This record gives sequence, C-alpha cells and structure tokens, in this order.
Amino acid sequence: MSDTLLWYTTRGAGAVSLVLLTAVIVLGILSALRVQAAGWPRFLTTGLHRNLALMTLVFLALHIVTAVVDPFTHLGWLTAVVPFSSSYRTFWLGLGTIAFELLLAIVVTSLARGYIGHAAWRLVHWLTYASWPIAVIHGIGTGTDTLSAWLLAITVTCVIAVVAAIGFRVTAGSRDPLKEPRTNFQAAAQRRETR
Amino acid sequence: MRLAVDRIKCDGHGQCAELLPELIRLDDWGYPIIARADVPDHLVPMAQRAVAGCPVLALALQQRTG
Amino acid sequence: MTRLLDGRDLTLGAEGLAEHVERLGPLPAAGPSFIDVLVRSGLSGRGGAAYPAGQKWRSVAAQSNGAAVVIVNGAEGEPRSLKDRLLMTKRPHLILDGASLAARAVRAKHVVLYIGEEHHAARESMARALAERKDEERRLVRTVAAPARYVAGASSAAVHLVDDGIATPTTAPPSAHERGVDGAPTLVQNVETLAQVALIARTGSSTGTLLVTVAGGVLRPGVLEIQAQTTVAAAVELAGGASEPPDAVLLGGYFGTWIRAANAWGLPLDHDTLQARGLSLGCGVIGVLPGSRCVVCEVAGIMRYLASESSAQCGPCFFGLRALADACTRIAERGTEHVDLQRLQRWSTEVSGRGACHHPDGAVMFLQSALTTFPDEFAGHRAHLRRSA
Amino acid sequence: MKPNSTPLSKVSACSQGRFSGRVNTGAMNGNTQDRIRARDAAFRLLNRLTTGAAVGALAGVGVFGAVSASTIPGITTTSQSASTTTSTSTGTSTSTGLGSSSTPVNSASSGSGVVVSGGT
Repeated sequence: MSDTLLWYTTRGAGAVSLVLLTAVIVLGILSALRVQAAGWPRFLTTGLHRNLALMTLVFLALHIVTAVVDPFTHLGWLTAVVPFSSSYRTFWLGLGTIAFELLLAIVVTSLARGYIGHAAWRLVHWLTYASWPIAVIHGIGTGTDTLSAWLLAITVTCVIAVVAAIGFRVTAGSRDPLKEPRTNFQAAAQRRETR
Repeated sequence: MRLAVDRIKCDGHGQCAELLPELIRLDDWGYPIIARADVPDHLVPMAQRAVAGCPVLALALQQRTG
Repeated sequence: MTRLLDGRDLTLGAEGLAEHVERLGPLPAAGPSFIDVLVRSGLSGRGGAAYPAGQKWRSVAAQSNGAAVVIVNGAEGEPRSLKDRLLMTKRPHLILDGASLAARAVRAKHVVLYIGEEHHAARESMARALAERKDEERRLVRTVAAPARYVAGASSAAVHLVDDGIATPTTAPPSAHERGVDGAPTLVQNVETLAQVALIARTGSSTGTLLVTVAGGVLRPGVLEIQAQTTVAAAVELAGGASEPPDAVLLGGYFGTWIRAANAWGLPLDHDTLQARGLSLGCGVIGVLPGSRCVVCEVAGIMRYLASESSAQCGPCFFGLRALADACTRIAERGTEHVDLQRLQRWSTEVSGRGACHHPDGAVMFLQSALTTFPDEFAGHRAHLRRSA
Repeated sequence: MKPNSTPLSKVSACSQGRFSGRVNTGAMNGNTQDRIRARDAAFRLLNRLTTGAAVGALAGVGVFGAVSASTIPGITTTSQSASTTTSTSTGTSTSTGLGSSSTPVNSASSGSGVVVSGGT
C-alpha cells in the first residue's frame, strides 16, 4: 500500500470516528431523556447508542493503526498508548491518545456494567464529557491541513450537535419522576442530633 | 428462572416492558408490573436482554429458589 | 401473674431501678439458652407484624458471631398509638432488662435505643433509666432519634437510619436479621415485646397480657393492659365506653382493618386468634369511629396521610397511593362516581406488593377493608352539606 | 354532623391539595400481541440502522480520504492514483449498490423521525 493511501485513510477514519462519537453522545443523551415515538421505543435509542459506540472503537482502531504503520510520520506503537510520547506534533497527538484511553475505559465499564454495578458505571460514563472535547481538539490540532474546509465543517457540525444535545439535557433536568419528592422526604427523615 | 425488580432502583424508564412485553407491562405511572414472575424457557434469552437493557440495572433474573 | 404495668401508680413518674429490682428481683442471668424459653412462651412481636419473638431471636443468634446489634424500637410512628411511650416513660427498666437479655442471647456487641424524636418525655425517661444501669450494660447502649415519619419504625428504615442517618426503608433481601447495622445481623424489637421478655425471663412463661390503645370516640381514650382474648367491647368499656353509638371500629391502626361495630364487639383481642381470622391487631390500636363521623371521609383523610408518608423511593407506592388518596378524596368531597370505584379496585391491585417495603401493602389493606366492609357507604356517598371538621 | 368527636385520622393529616398523578401515555399500553410486534419491528429497524451506519462509515472513510487528498496542494505522492472510488485499504469492496440504505451515516446522529416527547 502506498504511503499516501495510508495517510488519507488515517484522516478519513479520524473524521468518521468523530462523526460516530458525536452520534453516540447525542443518542446517549436522547436515551437519558427517555425519548420515545411511534415505532421508536426507548430501547432503540439505547441499542443504537451501544452499537455505534462499538463501531466508533472499530474506526478509531483503523485510525490509530493506519497512523502508526504510516512510515511518513513513523510514530511507533507507544504513541497510541502513552500520551505525549511521539516526536511528531507531541501535544496534539497526546490529546488523541488520552481521548482514546478515556473512550476505552468508558466502553469497558459499559460492557462490564453487570459486574461493576450501575453507580460505578455511571461515574466512569461521565468521562464522555471529557473524552469528546479532547478528541475534537486533537482533530483540529493534528490535522495537517487544519484549515481545510471539509474537516472544519464536519467538526463545527459535530460541536453544534453535541452542544445542543447537552443544552437540551441540562434544561430538561432529571427524568426520574421521584427525584424531587425523594429528596424532600429524605430531608425530613434524616437523623438530627439528639439532645 | 424468576424475574425480580428492585423497586427502589427502578425509576420508570420502561425499557423492560418494551423488551419483554410477554411478561412485563407498565402501570399508569410508567413502572413495571411483572405479569408472571417465572420465565418460561423460550423467553429466557429475551428476559436476559431486558435485564441487560435496564438503564439502572433494577431488573434481575434469579434462579427459581431466589 | 405479674403484669407490665403492675407496681407504682401510672400517674407518678417512671419506676426507678431500685424499686424495679425490689418488685421484680434482679435481671436473671440468661444466655443464648433463654431463646428456647422465649420460643416456648409463644410471645409474638408487639410492633405490628406479630412475628414470633423467639424465632426472630433464633434467626439473629444463628447468624451472629458475637457482632450482632439490637435495636430497641421505640419509634412509635403510628399516629394514634401511645403504648410504647407509656412504657418508656413509666417502666423503662422493663425495656432495658429486655434489651440486655436480647443482647446476651444473640451475643450482640451493641444496643441502640431508637426512640421517636418527638417523644421527648420517653427519651428523657430512658436516658435517666440508662444512667442507673451498670457500667458494662451502659457501655453497649447508645440512643438515636427516630424521625417522626410513619415508615421510620420499619426495621430496614431503623437500620438505615443507624447506619447512614436516613430513616427510609431499603430493599430486602437482605433483611435486618441477615445483614443489618454495619452489615451485622440485627434484631429490631419493639419496646413492649422487650418488656414482656423481661417478665418471661423471671416467670418462665408469657404474662398473657397485651397493651392496646383505645382511640377515637371513647370517653377515656388511652392505653390499657388487657388479658389476651378480652373482647373489643370489654376494652372499649374499660376506656369509658363509646362517647356515641359507633358504626365502625378500625382495628390495628392505619395498616389495620375496618370492622362494622356490631361485628367488632365480640372479637377476642389476641394477635394469633385475630390473625387466624384474617384480621390483625397491628400495634394494638382500637379506633372507635363515632356514628356521627362519615367513614368515607375518615378513610380519605387517612389515605391522604399514608400517601404523604410514602418515602418516594418506589414509583408504584408514591404515585399509586396518591392516586388512591385522590380518588377517595373525590368520592368524599364530590360524591361517588362509578369510575372512581373502578379505579380504586384497579390501582389497589396494581399497588399492593410492588413496593420495597410494606407501606403500600398496609395502605391498600386498610383501604380494601373499608371498601369491603362499607360497600354501600362508598358506593352511595354524597358530598356532605357542611364538611365535617 | 357533630364536629366535637375526635376523628381517627391524624389531626394534622396534611390536607394540601390534590396530588397530581403523572399518567404514562407511552405506547406501552397496547395489548401484548401489538407490543410484541412493535418490539420485533424495532429490532429490525435497529439492525438496519446499524448496518446502514457501518456502510456509511466505511464510505465516509473513502470519501473523507479522497477529499483530503484533493485539498492538499503540493504533497508529492508516490501513487498518483488517489482513487475516487470508495474502495478502502481494508479491502472490503463497498459498491454503492446498497441503494436501500441511502441515508448517509450522519442521518443516524440527527435521529431522523425521533420526536422528543419525554415525560410530562
């Protein structure tokens, strides 16, 4: 395979991974919002969220493998594991490694959710809100043609989608109908210092 | 195998009823009513999918003596 | 036969340790072998569930490896019940004797006095009595205030409060006797039960008496110590008789059952006999509803209270009891519509048994007993011209 | 109605107004057979969307790769044949014949057909 094909595949897979990750985040938020429609039960949103998350990992692997084996940038396997260990664009590439490892943690804990329990899973899942921005900045910083229109356009679209979804999630508040009454009751049923 | 809901963890997502309509329906407030606790063998795979699908892991599949 | 309230007059203050020992003798030295005596006595719990005390101790002792915990349950969250407070303020040493016997029998490492936060007199009386006890007993005991909520008296709520400071029931299993305070097997026992145990340890057999609170339309409402099998009519007479001819009796407090007055008079007051008839004496409240009061409005008021006492942890209980209370209130205030009665039936079946604790089950049992005992009153209820107070 | 006799309900029984119930309007209340059909249809849709997304993603790698090739001026490449077809290094030939899943991947992210109803 010629070097440039590798290099273009890395860039293509990177962009696709970003789009997929964005879709995963939006679907995750829609799941939390318990979105439902005719012919679209809630488990469909969650199922798609899960399938696309695994798909993101596949294309991310493609992105990383083609980047590492590309002789033009001679990164070496360490780059993919240890952040900021590459000579080429150290900082920006380091961000990519971090985003990747955060995503790995999120996916592993999601697959092991039955064993680690809901609370632990939920804690790690919050890392998504760190992993995604880091991935976006990695994409912008590492992209040699950072100002190329197509990558910028994709990135901006993805940012808008996620920011909108987060905005909607925050304004909607908790979907657990018992959250507020439960908090009120617990305030009244708490231990007070006995005289 | 027997289906059991942890009522305190359950927060009315409703996915279990969507995934296992044969055994679970929702009450007027969106919380699961288990029509029949013991799961016939042919429904065990789908029951496992409902257990894994519960967003807060409130549904459990126990051995019959559970 | 020695009874719980024997000894000094109840209008005086609490009985001190000296007078207690002089009257009943010192606390008998009884270890785990005492559990067999308790089982033979047939004593049933007086907290409301009427679970045989001996068996409860046995199951905790079986799991205990010397680190068990005893919770002395004096929460008494039942609004109309006064018996636990009476015992705590008048005969505290009977309760502390029972607690010590329990601690030794189940090899507990500490004892918690769990007393209602609003029962100030009871807390002070128990604190004074505790100060009189021997050091090695006192060392084991600490006092915790039970929040004034209906569910706070449930054993899992008591354990949860002692552990994490919040008196909300938790999902069972595990139940308290398997994994309670700090994960240790925990015996949660009502104060009256422990007082009965203190007498059983001395006489070898049950006193055969029980404390009841007669409430509502009677001339002298209050706590009575009656011989088991005493009839409801006799108990009401002891409480000064009905202030006006009653229609209905609520037996067992808010998780109890409604009975038409005519059918209630002859009922024998004894946990096991009533249970055999599908009735329950619960925490011993005998509520006499004066004939002038409308049972439907009374039920609606109590259902509103029970709905607001849901700890809002389980959807079916929180929303279900509200929906039932709403429907009862509509019937009480605007007269019965057939759809309301249908909904009461459907929601009752949907709510019962679908909570982590027994709060929804008790409330539905209370409502269903009213619906089956007073079908005509509910079916034909009309809004009162002038809303009774 | 003589008000003086003591009621059994707790005197301070809260009488704050009506409790507003939250009634579930989800599609879950149809009969069981309909709900079973709805579930199975939803799974088929899930599989179609997932495969569509996979194909779209693969195509995306090719498209984005090609686009980035054409927009980089002056990079001397050993092989000039920056292929514009959607074949990619992973070798799976993805002919664009899959007309049916014509909706590109990002349609999944926009969740076409998804109406946000949420609880009341």
